Amino acid sequence: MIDKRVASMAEAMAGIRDGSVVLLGGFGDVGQPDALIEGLIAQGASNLTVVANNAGRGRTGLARLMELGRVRRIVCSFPRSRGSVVFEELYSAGRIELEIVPQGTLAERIRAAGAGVAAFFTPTAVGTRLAENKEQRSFNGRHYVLEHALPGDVALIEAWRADRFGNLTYRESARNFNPVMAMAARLTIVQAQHLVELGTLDPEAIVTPGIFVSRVLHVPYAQAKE
Amino acid sequence: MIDKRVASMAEAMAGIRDGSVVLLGGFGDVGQPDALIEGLIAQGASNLTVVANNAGRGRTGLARLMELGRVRRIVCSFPRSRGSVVFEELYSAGRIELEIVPQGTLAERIRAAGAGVAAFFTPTAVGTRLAENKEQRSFNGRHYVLEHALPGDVALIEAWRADRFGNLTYRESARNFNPVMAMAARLTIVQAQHLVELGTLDPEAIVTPGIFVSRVLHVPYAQAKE
Amino acid sequence: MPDTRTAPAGLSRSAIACRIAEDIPEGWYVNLGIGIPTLVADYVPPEREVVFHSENGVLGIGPAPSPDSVDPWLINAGKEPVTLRAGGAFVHHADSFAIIRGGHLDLCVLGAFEVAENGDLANWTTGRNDAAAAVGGAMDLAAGAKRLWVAMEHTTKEGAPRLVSRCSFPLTAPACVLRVYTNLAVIDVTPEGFLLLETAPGVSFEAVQERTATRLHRPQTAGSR
Amino acid sequence: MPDTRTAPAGLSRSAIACRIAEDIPEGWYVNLGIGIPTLVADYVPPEREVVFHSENGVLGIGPAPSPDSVDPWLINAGKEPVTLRAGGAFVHHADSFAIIRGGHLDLCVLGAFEVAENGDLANWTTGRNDAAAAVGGAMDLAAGAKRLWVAMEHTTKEGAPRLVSRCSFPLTAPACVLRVYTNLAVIDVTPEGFLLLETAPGVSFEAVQERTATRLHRPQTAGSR
Repeated sequence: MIDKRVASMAEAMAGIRDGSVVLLGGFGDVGQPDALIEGLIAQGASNLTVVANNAGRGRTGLARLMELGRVRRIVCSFPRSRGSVVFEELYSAGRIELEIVPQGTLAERIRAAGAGVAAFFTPTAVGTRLAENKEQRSFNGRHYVLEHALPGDVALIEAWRADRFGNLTYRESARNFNPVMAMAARLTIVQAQHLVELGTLDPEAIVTPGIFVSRVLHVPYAQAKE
Repeated sequence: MIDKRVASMAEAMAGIRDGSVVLLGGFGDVGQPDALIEGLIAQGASNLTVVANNAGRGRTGLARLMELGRVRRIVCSFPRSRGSVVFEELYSAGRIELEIVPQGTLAERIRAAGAGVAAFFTPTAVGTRLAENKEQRSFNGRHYVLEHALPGDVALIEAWRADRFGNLTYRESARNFNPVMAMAARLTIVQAQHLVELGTLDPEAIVTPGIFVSRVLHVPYAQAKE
Repeated sequence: MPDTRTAPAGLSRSAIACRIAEDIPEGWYVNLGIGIPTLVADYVPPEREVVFHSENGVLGIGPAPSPDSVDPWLINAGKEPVTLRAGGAFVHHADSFAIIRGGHLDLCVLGAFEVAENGDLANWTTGRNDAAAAVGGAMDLAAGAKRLWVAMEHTTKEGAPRLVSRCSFPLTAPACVLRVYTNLAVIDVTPEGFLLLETAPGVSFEAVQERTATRLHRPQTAGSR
Repeated sequence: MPDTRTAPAGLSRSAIACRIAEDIPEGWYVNLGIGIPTLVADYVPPEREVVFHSENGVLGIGPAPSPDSVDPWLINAGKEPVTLRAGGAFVHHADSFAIIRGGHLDLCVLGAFEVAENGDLANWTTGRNDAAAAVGGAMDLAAGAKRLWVAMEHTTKEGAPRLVSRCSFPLTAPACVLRVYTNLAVIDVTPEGFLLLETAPGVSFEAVQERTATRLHRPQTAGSR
């Protein structure tokens, strides 16, 4: 029987190594795998590269992981937002590396990794400092910049419903980066609000098929947002 | 009121010009916009480039359009299948141009057009004659070939349910090329089995949002497959 | 000679948003940036169907919910709670930016620090050396939307013009802005430079010109007077 | 000296498929090509959960339907009617080939005209000058799956070997085949060339070698005998 459900956080986090590239779903707090981030904090892996839209806020979750010195490098589109105090401190002190990527380029680079595309030409950032020192080329009279696939060793994903195959649906705008990140990592770990029987998810409405998913941990809402 | 529904085939086909690149959904007969192809035959546009997975079969539909001499060029992955008699005749006689594209590269080139990506590096076809004379490059020790976006002037799409915004769902394996082609054309024309009230399609399960759709024609099943 | 020390008030932020809303026809798919642009949606009458898109994968955003009916799973790109209209749909981030980059949005309205007379936009960072500036989706929107309009105050709080011959801040995208709505005027970006289309009530051409760091053109009809 | 004019029968097409099915463990995601590979699914016992993928966007393909319960909207890549198992899902063509190209399939089983000892695969056209040959998804599968196995008759109907030192037909992909299952043998592609793992009942190593156009290696343990 295919059964990707795991019974404990320890089992969910098993095997995440120092130096991993970790893709973190979510846009702000919505669709962010809060429980799995806590699990990663407890698990202990360090020297991580984190790929996420934002650089955390407050002193919990991703911010806490950074504050503990476990994140060597962050790749994101919007590091400096209200409450990103830990990032600001670390960055000012030169204790964290940062790669700024336009949000759409970030999403497309992650998708490219999941889709086996090594690199692609995008018009975003042409003529700006984010395209400096990057290869550029014209197609049909328009300028494009070459961007590379961004794969992860691990993806931490928040889903709404999951079955034992790892088929997933999301809730509203919590979908965001989660489906593309789920495609792009060697080890995709999901926290799901609801576990459902195999066959109850509509095959027309599954957003992430289980082929992209390694492990599913049941994390009901109240626990995730406590 | 946004209302993309059209009342007649003539209205659905209005403005398709000679020389257009026409993206045709479907994989074999499934998900193929049969009624719209008949409409295109009646509409009269010629000197067309058709992008489709297959090159038609029998003497109806796409095969008929080709037999009438209206297709100058076809871009597909699988031209020579059981019953592709018209294509075989025209191709042998040198009366139709052919570009063979691996099926996944075809889908990705169409998606790239819809997504504003000008070109991308794929491992498919490296070391084969379909990559001859194409730019190649290594990334992380693996070889890739550069493939270009393939946009359409017109896309003809078959959907299962549609609302007046042009939001679409598909039925089972009839989904195939339809959602990616819907993204990639300036004029996207849909034949839908069912028209439904706005708000009845689940926003979590809409596969093609209406932003990609120009016109919707109601073509109930019996009529489409007659 | 007009008194340039006293700035004309012109339109309020809400009034700028309202003015922009007037120019958005039914049927457009529109992305609204943070700040004045977000206010635009409130001034499109509900019977005029416009579909609002948000970078985080929402099509068909409706008005803000009442405080007691907030759905924490449904936010816009500014991370504020929103609602979904009938006909709305959710997509993931790669599809959401395929919509943006693929040229499917009829319009994007963004705020700006500066707009240059060739349409260059600077709206993401004021410091050339600020390597940690947050870009978000601004560059994708500026490069991808069919039309880009800017909504901003005509000058900084200190009175420095934001409409300039050449941007002093790092660019978001070159030659992308088509039109600028400010508290003082509506101005098109044309091959000849800035073209003043209208001024706010009680604001003269000269008052706008004085607060603009490059030449404003007048429409041909005005020029023949 | 064995009689090379009388070909050993070896396994039937179904028996080849059955032999392959033995080697597919529970939990794999598998794409099956047209021909012998399609038959493989029938020999995976239903209690061993394997998820079959088809290029046209179906994950979780089940057995063929009875003639009176055919769903015309549900076909596989060979355009035959199929069913969907519990846990199945539909995706569009770009996502389906993202699964393939992105290395998410544990296994793809394809037919072939020829396999070379370096793993080169030729399975889409027999004519170098046939510009209208139909490639379908073969090149994507050969380049993308984690493992590629080939299922084919050991020789052509005329008795010509299909396991060769170098393919004479146009390639589908270079150096992609890991293992070949034929009516006569199971053979791995290794850095040293073809390694014979087992022969069909009643078929000798020599009989397989004679019908192979390049050298077959034996496992180390066999070689020490």
